[in-house]
Amino acid sequence: MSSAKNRLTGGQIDHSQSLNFSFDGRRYTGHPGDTLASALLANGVRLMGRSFKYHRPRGPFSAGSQEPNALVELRNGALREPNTRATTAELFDGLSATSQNRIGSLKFDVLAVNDLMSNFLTAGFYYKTFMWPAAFWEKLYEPVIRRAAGLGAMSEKDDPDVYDKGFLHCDLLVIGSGPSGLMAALTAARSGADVILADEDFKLGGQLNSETLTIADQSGADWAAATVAELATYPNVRLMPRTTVIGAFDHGIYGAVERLGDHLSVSEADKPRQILWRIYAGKTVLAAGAIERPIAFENNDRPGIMLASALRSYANRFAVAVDQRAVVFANNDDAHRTAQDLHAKGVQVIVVDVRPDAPMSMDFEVLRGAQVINTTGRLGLRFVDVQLQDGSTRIIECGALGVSGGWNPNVHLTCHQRGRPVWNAQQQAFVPGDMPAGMLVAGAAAGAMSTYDALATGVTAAAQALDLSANLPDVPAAENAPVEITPFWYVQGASRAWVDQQNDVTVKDVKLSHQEGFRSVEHLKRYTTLGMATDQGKTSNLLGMAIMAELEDKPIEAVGTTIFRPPYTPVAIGAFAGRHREQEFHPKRLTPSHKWAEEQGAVFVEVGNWMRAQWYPRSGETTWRDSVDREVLATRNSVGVCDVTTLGKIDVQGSDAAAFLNKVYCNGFAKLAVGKVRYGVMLREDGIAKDDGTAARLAEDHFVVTTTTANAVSVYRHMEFVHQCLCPDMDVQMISTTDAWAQFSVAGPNSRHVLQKIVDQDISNDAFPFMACANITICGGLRARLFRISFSGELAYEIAVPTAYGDALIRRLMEVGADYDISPYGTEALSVMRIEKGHAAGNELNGTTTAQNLGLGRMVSTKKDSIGAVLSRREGLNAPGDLRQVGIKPVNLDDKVPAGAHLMNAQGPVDATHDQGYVTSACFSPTLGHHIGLGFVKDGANRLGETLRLVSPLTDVDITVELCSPHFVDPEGERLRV
Amino acid sequence: MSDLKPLPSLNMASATIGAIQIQERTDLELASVAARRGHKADCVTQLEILLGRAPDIGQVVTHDDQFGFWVGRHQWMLCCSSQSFSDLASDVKAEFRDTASVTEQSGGWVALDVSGSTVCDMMERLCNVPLRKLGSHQVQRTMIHQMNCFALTLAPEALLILGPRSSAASLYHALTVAARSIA
Amino acid sequence: MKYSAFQVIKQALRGHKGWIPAWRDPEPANHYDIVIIGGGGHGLACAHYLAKTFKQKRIAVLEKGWIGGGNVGRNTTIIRSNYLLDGNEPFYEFSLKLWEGLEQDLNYNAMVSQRGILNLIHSDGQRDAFIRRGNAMILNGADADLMSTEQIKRKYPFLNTDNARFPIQGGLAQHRGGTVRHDAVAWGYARSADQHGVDIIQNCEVTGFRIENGTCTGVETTRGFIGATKVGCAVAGSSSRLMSKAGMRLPIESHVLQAFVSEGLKPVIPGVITFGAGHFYCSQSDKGGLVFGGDIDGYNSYAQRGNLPVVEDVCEGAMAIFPMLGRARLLRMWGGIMDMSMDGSPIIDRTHIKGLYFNGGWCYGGFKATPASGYAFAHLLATDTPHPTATAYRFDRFEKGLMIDEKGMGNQPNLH
Amino acid sequence: MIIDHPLLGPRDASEFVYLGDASLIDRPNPDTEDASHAFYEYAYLRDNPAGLHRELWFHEAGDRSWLVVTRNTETHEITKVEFAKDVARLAGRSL
Repeated sequence: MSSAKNRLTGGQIDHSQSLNFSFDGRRYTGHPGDTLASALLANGVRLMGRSFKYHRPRGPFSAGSQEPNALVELRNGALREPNTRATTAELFDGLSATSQNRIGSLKFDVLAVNDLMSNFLTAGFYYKTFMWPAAFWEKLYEPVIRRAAGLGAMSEKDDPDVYDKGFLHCDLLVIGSGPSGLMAALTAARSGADVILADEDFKLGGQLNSETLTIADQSGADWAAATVAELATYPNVRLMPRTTVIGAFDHGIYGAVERLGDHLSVSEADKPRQILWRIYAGKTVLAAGAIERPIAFENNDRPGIMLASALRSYANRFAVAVDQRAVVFANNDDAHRTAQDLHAKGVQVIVVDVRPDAPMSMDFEVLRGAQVINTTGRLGLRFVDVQLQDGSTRIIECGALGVSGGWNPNVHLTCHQRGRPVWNAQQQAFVPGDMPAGMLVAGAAAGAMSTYDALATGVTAAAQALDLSANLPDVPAAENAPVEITPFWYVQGASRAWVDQQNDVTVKDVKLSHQEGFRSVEHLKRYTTLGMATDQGKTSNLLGMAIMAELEDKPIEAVGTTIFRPPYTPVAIGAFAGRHREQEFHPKRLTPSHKWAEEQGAVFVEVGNWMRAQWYPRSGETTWRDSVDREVLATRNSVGVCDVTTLGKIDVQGSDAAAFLNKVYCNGFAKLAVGKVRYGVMLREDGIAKDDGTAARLAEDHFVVTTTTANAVSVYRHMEFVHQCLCPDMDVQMISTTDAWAQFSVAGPNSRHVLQKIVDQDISNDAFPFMACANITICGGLRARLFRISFSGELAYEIAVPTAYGDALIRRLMEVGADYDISPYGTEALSVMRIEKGHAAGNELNGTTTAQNLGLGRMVSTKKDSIGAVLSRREGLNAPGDLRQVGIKPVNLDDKVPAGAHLMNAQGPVDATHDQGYVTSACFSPTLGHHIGLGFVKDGANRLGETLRLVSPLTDVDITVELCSPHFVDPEGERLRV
Repeated sequence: MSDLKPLPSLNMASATIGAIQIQERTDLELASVAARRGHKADCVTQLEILLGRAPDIGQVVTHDDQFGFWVGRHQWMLCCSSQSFSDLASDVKAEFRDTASVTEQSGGWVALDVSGSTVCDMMERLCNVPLRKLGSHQVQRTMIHQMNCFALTLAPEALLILGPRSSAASLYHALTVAARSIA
Repeated sequence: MKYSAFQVIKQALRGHKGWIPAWRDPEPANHYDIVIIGGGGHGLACAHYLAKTFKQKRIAVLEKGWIGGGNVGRNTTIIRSNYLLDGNEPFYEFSLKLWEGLEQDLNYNAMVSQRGILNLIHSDGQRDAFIRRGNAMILNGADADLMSTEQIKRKYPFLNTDNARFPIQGGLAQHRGGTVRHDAVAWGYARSADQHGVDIIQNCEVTGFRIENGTCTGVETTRGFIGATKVGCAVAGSSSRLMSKAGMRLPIESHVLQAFVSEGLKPVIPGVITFGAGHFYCSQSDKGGLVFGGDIDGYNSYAQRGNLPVVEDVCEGAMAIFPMLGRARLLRMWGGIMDMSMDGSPIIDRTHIKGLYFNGGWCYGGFKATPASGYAFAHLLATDTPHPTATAYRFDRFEKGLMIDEKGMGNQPNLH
Repeated sequence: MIIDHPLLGPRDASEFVYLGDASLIDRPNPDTEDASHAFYEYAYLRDNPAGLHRELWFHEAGDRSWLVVTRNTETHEITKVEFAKDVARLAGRSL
C-alpha cells in the first residue's frame, strides 16, 4: 500500500489509510499517525528548513517538541502558522506546509552566503561594529539584519480561528503518559481520586510508543494502550492527549493548552482550535520523561543527523527508516538499543562509540573508542568521517547519523518557580532540585531511567502525593538496566560544531564567549544566544555549559545552570486571549434606554465598558456639532433628558451611615437633613481629590451615594476599606446598586412641568426645593426616587426607577414632554453643559488635583477628621500661586480653545519653564456662541480678566485667551433654584 | 397600579444549543439583607422564619416560591418569584425592621436558567467554579468573561446565573458561545 | 581595544585569538573614593560617567551576582521621553539625548534603534490628556506627533480599526523613541567604565553598611569590608532590602513585572506600539521576536516570576488590536522586580546618612532612564548637587506634598 | 495564586484586588501634634520585606471582604488569611 521509499512496516501508524499533503508545493502521501516530519522522511525528504543566522540546510533533529531545526510554515493564507515544528505537527489530509527563513528556494537559499561569511559573524560581532555613522543603523544596517533574521513570516491577516479558556480542578495532575505517568494515573485512579492525565502528544504512551521493549510480556506500546483503555473506564479520570502543560504557577495552578483543531483539515464552526486550561491541582506528578542530548562535532548539523532516539522513534513508532544506511555516534549503552532496533528493521547500521570498552554486538559493527570528526553532504548527510581508536580515519557512506550524548531528565516544569536542578554525577545529568510546592517527579524526569524504575516511581509518586498505602497497583515486569555512560560532550578540535542548532551557536562561539569574559551561564546565554531559540535550548543548554565548564576547568555544577521558563513549548497568543479579542475584548454594559436610543439612531460612545448615547442625530444635521448644539439649546431653553444610569450608586445604610460618610467625604454630612442631597468630594488619603458626587439622605439611616461613572467600582472598594479596616465597629452596610436603578436627568426650565405629569406627588418648588430628594411614585404607583440636583446648571432633576422600567420611563418622558419639545441629549451635550457651568469632571479630577486646585478648598472641613484631610494640608499642596480652576475664552471669538493646550504669559518666552497652566476641557458653547474651556492656571483665581497666550504646538495652535470665571452660565446659580 | 411595563433585559431570550438550554427568567425579585451591628442572630431568626433555615456559607435555601442565598459575612440575598414586580425590599424591610439593612436588587440582575446534561462541560469553559464537586443548593460568586456573577446550583444539571443586568447581552452571548463550543 | 568593523575583520583573519575580556575581573581594594552598589544598568552607567565625564578616580561597582543580571537584562528594551510633568520630562529627554550618542561614547553597538513609539488613543478624554502631554514634550524640547488613525494604519496595516471594542482615534507618537539591545547597554557601560579604571567586582554581595557617627564609611560584603568615602546604591527592586541595612524605610514597594517574547518572525511590527484601552505594548527585536508586556502582577514580590492572569490580560490586549497575532507563539515569559515608588517617579538623592546616596524607585521605567540616571547619580556623587534635570527626585517630596505623579494614582505603587 | 478565604476556602487570587501593606490599617490619630509626620510615614513608607508580608486583599468577585493575607514575597507561599475587620478590631480600631 505504502509507496514512500523509506516507509517500513508496522509502527503506530495506520497503513490502511493515506493522507495527501504538500511541502513547498510538492505533493506527498502519508498515514494517520504520522507527523509532518515522519511523513516527509518516509518520502525521502530530509531537508526541511534553514538555520537562523547562517541559513544552513537543516532537517529534523528530533521526533518531538524539543525540535530546533525542522520548522515550517503550516497551512496557507490567514491560517498560516510560522515556526511550526514538523516533528509534532500531526499529519492530516490536505496539509500544506512551506519552508521558511530563506530567500529563493529551500535548496538554493541566497542567504546561505552568510555561512561563507561565518568567520566574521561570530558571537557578539554586531556589538563591535555598525557604529559609524550613527544614522546608518536605522537606515541601513538594521533593516538588512532584520530581514535576514526572524524565522517564519506571519500572514498579517486576522487569525480566523477561535480559542477558549477553561478551568479544571483535580486531586492529581499527571504530566506525561509514558510508563511512569500511566502508573501514577492508574494508582490515583484506583484510589478514587480525581485525576487528569495530560500529554503533549496525540498518542498517549510517551516513549513506550517508540520502543521495542516489553512490559509484562506485552510490547510497551500495547501495554500503554491497554493501560490507557483501563484509565478511560474510570469516571474520575480525564485523559487529555494533545494537551501540553505549559507552566507551573503558584499554589498548584498549571497552565495547559489543549489542541482540538490543529490535526483537522478544516476546523469545526464555533469550535475552538485550542483551549487554554487553568488546572487547579491538589498535587502533581511530573512524568515528562527525558530528552536525549547530542554530542558536538564538526558539521554536526546536516539533514540526516539527528538524535539517536529520533532515529529509533521514526523506525519503531512511525515506521520510517531515515536511510537504509545509518551510523550511531554515542557515549552510552542506550544508543546501542537504537542500533539494535534499526538493525531489526533491516537498516545497515554501524555504531561509533567513544568508549574503548563499549559493548559489542553480534548484529552490527561497533567502532570502539572512535569519534565522528566530520560529515559531508551539501543538502543532506552523505558521508561520515570517523577517527578510529588507532587514529586512522574511516569514511562511512550513510544518510542517517544518530547521535547520543546521554539523556537529560526533562526538568523544565520543575524550574518554573525558579527551582534549580542539581547535578547527578552518576547519571551525568541535572535532576530536579527545588520544586514547586505539591509537585512530585517520577520516571526519567526524576532520573529513573530504566523502564522498571519509571513504572515503579510512577506508583510511589502518586501514592506519596495522595497519601496512599494500600491497594497500589503491582509494578509489571520490565527492563531495569542501569545507566552506562561516559561523559563526552564534544569532539576536540571541532570548531564549526553546532551546540545550539537553531541559533547557530557553535563550539567556537562558546570559546569566544569565554575568551571575552562572558563566562557565567547567563552571560554565555545572552552573549551567544545559546538556548534562546524556540526550543529554549532543550537539547543544547547543557552542552554549552559543559564546554564552558571545560574551558573554566570547573565541574559542570560549578558553572551553574540556566533555568527554564514557561511556557514548556511556545503557545499561540490567541490561546492566551481566548474569546477576549477585537469586539469582545471586554463585555459591554448597556444603559436601560439603550434599545430606545438605538431606535432613535443615537451615536454611541464607549465609556469604560458602558456604551452611552453620545448624541442623537436628526435628519438634516450634517455634523455632530449640529446635533450637540441643538441638544444643548433645547435643554437650556425648554427641557432635555439624559440617561445617567452609569453613575455609580452605592446604597449606604446603618445607624452610623452619616458618621461614616462624614469620614469618607472631606465635607460634612453628619447634619444633612433627611430628604436632602449634598454634593461631596472624596479625597484619597494623600489629600488629592479622588471622586465627587452626591449623597442623598432618604432616611435617618439610609443614604444613596453617587460616584462618577469611571470610579464607581473603586469608590465602593475604598468605602469598604474605610469601614472594614479603619472603622470596623461602625454600624454601616453598603451595597452597589448601580445596575438596579435606571436614572435619568431631566433638565431645563420646563423639566418640572414634564415631570409633574408623571410624578404622583407635588414637586412644586416649595414642596420639592433645590437639593431635595424623596422616595416617590410615578405613573400611578411605580416606586421611584427623585433628586433635585443639576449638572447642567438648569432647573433639573434626576429620577430613578427599578431598571426594568427604564425603557418604559424614557418612552413616557418623551411622550409627556412632547408638548415642551423635550429632547434627549447624549454625553456630548452633557459635557458641554457641565463645562458651561464650570463643573469638574474626569478631565479635572485627574488624580493630581486637590480640592483647592478645583476651587473647592473650603469644602475640606477642618472641624472633623476625614480621609485625606491631614495630608491635604502639606505645604506643597498649598503653595501660594498654585493651580486654580478657571474659565478660558478666546479673545478672538472665532478661535477654538483646544483641550490639552498650555497657557503662557501674553508676553514672554513659550517653553516649559514659563508654563502657566493647561486646558483640561473645552467645547463650543452654543449658549454663548463661541468656544470655551476650563483649565488650571497658576494663581488662577486672582488672574480673572487677564489675557494669556494659549499654545498647542502639537496641533499648531497659538491664540490669545482671557481668563474668566469657570461658571460661564448662570454664575449666581439662580436657574437651578427656581 | 402604574401602567409602566417592565422590559426584560434580554426580552425573555432563550436558546437550545446541543444539550444545553438557556432561558432568561423574568419573574425574580431580589432584595439584599445585611445584618445591622449586633443583630446577626436576629437576622438568622428572621431568615429561618422566611426560608425555614438561614443559608449558611455558600448555601442556597429554597422555600416555596422563595429562595435565599449567602452573599457574605452577615449578608444574604432573598429572592422570590413574582409576576407583579411588587416591592420585595419594602416587604422584607418590614420583617427585619432595624435588625438589617435591606436594599432593593430586583433591577440589578439578569437571571438565566442554564440546564442540560453537559452543563458542567459548558461552565468549565466560562468560570472557575468547580461545578462537578459543588453539589446542589450551593452558590458561588464568580467572574464570567470579566462579569461579576452568582452561580447557583438549584437542581442537578441546572444552574441559575445572576449577572449584572447592564451586561445581560454580553453574558448571554458568552453563555451561548460556550454552549456552541461544547455542542 | 577599540571595536570597529576593521577590528572584526582583523581578528577574524587571525582566528579570533586576539579578543580580550570586555572587562577585567579585579580583586576588591581596601578602600575606594566611590563605591556603587549594583552592577545593573544604572550602577554601571553611573560608574562610566563618574570616571569618564566627572573624572573621578578609585571607583568600584559591587555586584552580588553577574553584571546586567537584573532589570537591565529583563526589560522590554524601550526608550522614550514622552512624559508629562516638568519634574520628569527634562530628565527623560536628557536620557534620550544620551541614548542618541551612546554607541559612539561607549564604542559599543547597543543597537539604539529610533523606530518610534506610538501610544494609541481611544477616547476624547485620552486625546485631551495626550495633547497636553505632547505639548509638554515639545515645550521641553522633545519631539511629539499627533497621528491620525489613517497615518497609523499606513504604518500598521493589520491594526484592528474596524472591529474594535475601543476604536482607535489616533495616537501620540514620539519618533525619536525606540528600542535598544538591553544586555549590550550593561556590557557597553561596563567595558567603558573598566577601560576608565573602574573596578567591576562581581559575586560580591553587600551585607551591611559601616556607619560611624552618622557617616557611612564603607560596606561589609561577602568578600570582606570595603571602605568608601561615598557609597551610592542603585539596586532597583532590591532597594528596600539594601537600605534596611542602613536602617531606612523607603517610599517603595517591590513588584513583579512580567515580559514576554514570541518566536522569531520576519519583520512585521515596525516600531513600539502601546494599546491605550488595555495593558499591552509591543515591539519587534532585531532577531525577530515580538517583545511585549503589560501591567505588573500587582502584589509585592521578589520572586522574579509572575502568574497566568497577567499573561492572559496582556494577550487579550494583543488580540484586541492585532488579531493577526493569534497564530504567533509566545516563546518565553519572565519577571523582573520593579522598585515601584509612591508617586511613580524615581529618587536620586542623598540620604540622611552622610556619604550614603540613593538611586531607585524607577517603577517600570528604569531602562529608558539608564543613561540619565547614571549621569545624574554621578553628578550627585561627584559634586554633591543634583543634576539640573533631576532636582525634583528628592526623598522629602512626599512629606512636603511635591509628588511627581504622572498617572495620578496617588500613594499606591501598584497603580503606577 | 490561591488565597484560602477564611470562610469560602481556596479562591483564585484573580478574584481579589490588592491594596498593599496591612499597616494601612494602622491609620494614625489625626489629632496629635505630629499627625502630619505620622500620616506621611503611614501613607508613604513601607517595610517592603523580602519574606513574610502582611497585606490587604479585597474579595471583589466574592464576599466583598477585606482580608489580611500573610504571604512570603520570595516564594509567594501564603501562611495565614484573616478578615481585616477582625485584625483591625484586634488592633484597637473601632468607630
